[in-house]
Amino acid sequence: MKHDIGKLPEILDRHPKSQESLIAILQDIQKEYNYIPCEALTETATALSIPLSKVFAISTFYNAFSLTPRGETIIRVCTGTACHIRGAELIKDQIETALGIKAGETTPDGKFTIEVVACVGACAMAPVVINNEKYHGSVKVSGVKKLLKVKK
Amino acid sequence: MQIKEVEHIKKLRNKYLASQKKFPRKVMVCCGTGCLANGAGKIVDAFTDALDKREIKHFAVEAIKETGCHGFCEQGPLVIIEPSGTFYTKVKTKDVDKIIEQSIERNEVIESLLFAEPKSGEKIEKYGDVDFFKHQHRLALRNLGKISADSIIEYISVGGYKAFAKAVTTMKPDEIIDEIVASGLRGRGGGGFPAGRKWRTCREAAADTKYVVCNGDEGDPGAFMDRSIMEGDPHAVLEGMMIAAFAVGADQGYIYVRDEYPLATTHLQKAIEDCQESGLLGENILGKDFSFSIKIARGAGAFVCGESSALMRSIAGEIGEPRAKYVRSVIKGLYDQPTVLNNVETYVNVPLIIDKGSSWFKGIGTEKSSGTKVFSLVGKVRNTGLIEVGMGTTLREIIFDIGDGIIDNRPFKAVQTGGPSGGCLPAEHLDLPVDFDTLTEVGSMMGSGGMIVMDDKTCMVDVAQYFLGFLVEESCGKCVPCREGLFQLHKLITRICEGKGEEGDLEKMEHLSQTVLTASLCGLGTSGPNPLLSTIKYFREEYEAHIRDKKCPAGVCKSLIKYEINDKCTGCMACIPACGYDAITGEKKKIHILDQDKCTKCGACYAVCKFEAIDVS
Amino acid sequence: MVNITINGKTAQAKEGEMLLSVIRRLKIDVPALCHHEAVEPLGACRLCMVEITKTEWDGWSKFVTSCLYPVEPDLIVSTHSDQVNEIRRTIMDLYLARHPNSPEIRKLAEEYGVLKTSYEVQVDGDNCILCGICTRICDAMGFHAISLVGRGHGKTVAPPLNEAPPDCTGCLSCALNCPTNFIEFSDQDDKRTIWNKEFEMLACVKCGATTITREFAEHLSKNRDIPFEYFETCDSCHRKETSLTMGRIAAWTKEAQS
Amino acid sequence: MKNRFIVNPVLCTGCRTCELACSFAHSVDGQMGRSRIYPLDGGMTDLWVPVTCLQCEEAACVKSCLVNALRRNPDTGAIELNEDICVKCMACIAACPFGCALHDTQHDLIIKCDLCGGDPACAKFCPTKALEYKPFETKKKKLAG
Repeated sequence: MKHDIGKLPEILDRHPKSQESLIAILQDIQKEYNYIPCEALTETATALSIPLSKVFAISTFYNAFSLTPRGETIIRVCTGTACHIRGAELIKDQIETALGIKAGETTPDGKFTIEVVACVGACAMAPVVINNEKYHGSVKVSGVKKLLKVKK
Repeated sequence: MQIKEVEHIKKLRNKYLASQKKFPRKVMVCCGTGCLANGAGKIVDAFTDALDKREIKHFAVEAIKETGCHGFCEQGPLVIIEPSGTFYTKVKTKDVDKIIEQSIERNEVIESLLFAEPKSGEKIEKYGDVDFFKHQHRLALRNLGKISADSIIEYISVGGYKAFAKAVTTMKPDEIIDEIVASGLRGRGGGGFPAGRKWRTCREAAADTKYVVCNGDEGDPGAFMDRSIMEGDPHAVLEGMMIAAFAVGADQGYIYVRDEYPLATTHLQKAIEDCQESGLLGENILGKDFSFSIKIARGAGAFVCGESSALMRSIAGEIGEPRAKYVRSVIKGLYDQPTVLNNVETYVNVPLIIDKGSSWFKGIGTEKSSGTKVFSLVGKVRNTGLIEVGMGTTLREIIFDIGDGIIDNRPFKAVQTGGPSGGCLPAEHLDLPVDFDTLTEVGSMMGSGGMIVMDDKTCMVDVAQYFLGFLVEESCGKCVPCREGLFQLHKLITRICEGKGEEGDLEKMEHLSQTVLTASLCGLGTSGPNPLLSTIKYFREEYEAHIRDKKCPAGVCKSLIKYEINDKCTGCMACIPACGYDAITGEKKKIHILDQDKCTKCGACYAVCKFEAIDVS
Repeated sequence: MVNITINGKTAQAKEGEMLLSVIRRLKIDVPALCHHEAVEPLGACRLCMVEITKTEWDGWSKFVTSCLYPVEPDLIVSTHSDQVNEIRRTIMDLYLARHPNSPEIRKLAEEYGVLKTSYEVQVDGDNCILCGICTRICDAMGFHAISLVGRGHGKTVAPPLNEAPPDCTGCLSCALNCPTNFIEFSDQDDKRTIWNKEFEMLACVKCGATTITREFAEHLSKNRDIPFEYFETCDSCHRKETSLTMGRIAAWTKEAQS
Repeated sequence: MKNRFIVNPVLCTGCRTCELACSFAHSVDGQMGRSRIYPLDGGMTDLWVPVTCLQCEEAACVKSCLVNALRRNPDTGAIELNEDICVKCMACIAACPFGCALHDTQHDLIIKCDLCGGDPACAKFCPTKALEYKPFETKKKKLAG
């Protein structure tokens, strides 16, 4: 399947053509498409004159990058220490049950992806769940369903 | 607004302070990530909207300050009326009109919005009188909550860039380094290496290009001080870096910011642009032969990139794998050039030291660890948040005076410091004065300052398993002891949590840990077994209960516990929908029945039950 | 040159050269699974760890990977101290848990007395020990066709996007230098397959024997300024040609002299 | 004046002593290695040519080695192969137009003549002086002398 990567030249133009820009470019691509289409990897490698193997290695090394399409809504469950101590596991479990998928997966209708993040630095409000960009603190079991309904 | 000489800074400051005199009262709305999550953005909008609707005496948009994080995130959104320091917590949009009418127009205190000390229930009016703030000594967090986070002029108005101006125009680079060395400032990122010594080595290294790098990749789960500082006082970070650059002779700086901190990136970016515009960054700064610029490099979600050599490779757009540091990065760092790398908290201390002198700084804290340290006090403690205390403050003071003790008056069990590289300390160490060396001596670490408080409902085996799991996920996979060793340690401890532990497992784990500690390539591996070793050391009997008796005393490890409904059940039916596995059945006002075969021990029923009708055993 | 002491004997070394090179020069057997002289040392397998100290360190010693530790004057090195052997033993134990079917790993583990792993065996494990020799050689040769992909325990060696690598020329250096012979390839008649990519082998125009792949030869010819026809004849036919040419010259000379 | 190989096929009897000497000189783990020199049929009756590396000035083998395992020894002028660096890609074997880079299949090594570090065994043992290793006197030198 061919992916539309029409915005790529624009993204590439925003950055100097050096290896130093690679991670920032990949982040911008992911922001635009919600994931990194493989055509974009190839094009980026060519544009920056970096071997494709290196670009592939980098895009798989860093957690932030996804090479497969993700859901419209990305539910990030923080599992930092503070959140863990305050029951993040249970919240994760509840979200998984509610959406019928496991962390790291996307619902078949492409609506939701659950991701587990190591710490989002909002430890005082543990446990924390992020619905797209919106932070929800002190999440309780009873609040999970409501939280999932929130659209961005 | 161009700053070409020191006088310009002074002039700007005076002009701005004069312009602010119009407003006898100001509203400080905390807009740290925590308060924003609790709706601080809407509070700011509500204040602005109110101004749109009608004219308010002595009040204008300029008097509403979107400040950085106060650290008391749990009570957010926080609103403070200055100069009285009236402290309102958990403010809602509907409270805004009331605040304007009563507190701003009439200078009255709204009792209902005040913070009540959890223990005594006493309402406290002023910010500085709250227990949480009273015991703190805020240096690194000096401007958080005091100024608009992303405004250069506000930073200048509280004395910002004064130290930089002093350094560049009146001091020689070597004098600056002498001052930092004399201050005893140690790296706040974890290792505690003396910052001044690092700077000196870098200055003395022969090279045309040198770099100053700020580590803002706060990867330790449970720590968020760097985030708050970068978001709330970005100019202080820049000022520290600028002084360092001048001292070591660098002309390019980088700030490596975690991917998870978008607001920090935005604010830092704005701060850099403002500095470039005003001439504080760029060529011939303050008319001197000194040029410096700063770029932001964003991380992409890799804990290991907090390690210096991995971080530098990541900045260069490569895989963040550490390399062996038999040649130190201060000699051969970013792009193989001499590089000074310090973390956010370290840099923000620098302007203070230059401004007030090393002996002032040395007077704070302990002999070998001078100054203060910011901790993120989180977990099962009543007041959670970001705090800053002088080095040498005891754990007890931090947890019980500032933190106000344990939630629900449960017993204190342990405190975890130093993140995945640190350890868990039991109650017997509560009177330990916290500094770099004491923590290391008892098997933990300062780390970046995460302090996670645990009560008797926290299982220490589970905590160790959690950290090992985290490290297995985050290991870069380059060297065998870390990649395979931590993996096997995690397997072993998981078996213990599942009730499949065997006699001798503890010894096997201790033995394997030794190899991981000695033979791993970078800090992730050489400190990785610390949470495991410290919990075995201090909570061995809890491990033995898991292995021998197949019991989890804290009631956490799923395979070893059982949920049961007791006769306190009122038949409220709250737990039935909470259980995602249809394990609970029952009718209204009749004691519900839990089907053990269907129960996954997720604990949802326990969490929703308001009548203590669910037992864990 | 500086003097260092290795296992009680004085040795000479160039300052800054890696300790492992000196140890190997002295024919002391120190294992290393991620080391290849063609590429920069990586320090990944940790087997070449040795214990070092100096007289002035006052009894204090440390463990370093000799493959990337630059020699300093007056270093006192112990390549097989008890603790070093214990580290190697544990590492081999870990290797054996992950790669129980690799003959090379089994043999080395046996040398350190590990016949059976103490840890949980990874049943579906393969024989790739993630030493990165293949990828580093591929980089050093300038192809960058394959790389280490992912991170942590789930890291693998793979071509980009897990498809036939566009930059691979089928030189086989990755496979031939793999310490556990993990990388599969096949040479059949005039076809070579590696990384799911098929290559045409250049056949000798005279005898039909195959030498290297056409892509590799074209790469060398283009980037290294070597006439392509050099690659079209095999080495044995080249030698025959040489002898015939020299024979003709000799005959002429003889004729001219007589 | 540096020594050079001087080959005189007319004197070669094809006795293969050079081959034997070379094999012995390049033993691997105490076993005989593969010879770097081969007396081959010169195409005419009773004419043998000992074929070995000419240490070309602009050598295709050196150019073809992408990991720089082949380097010229400044003392002897020989292009020597560093076996530790060699990745066995066979490029040198394919590139040499004289067929003088060889594959020792028994020990799986790439081999080529290294002039025995300055005293080639083949020349030393050649009974007929078909192979000599000595200073090469140019005509120019003669005239000057």
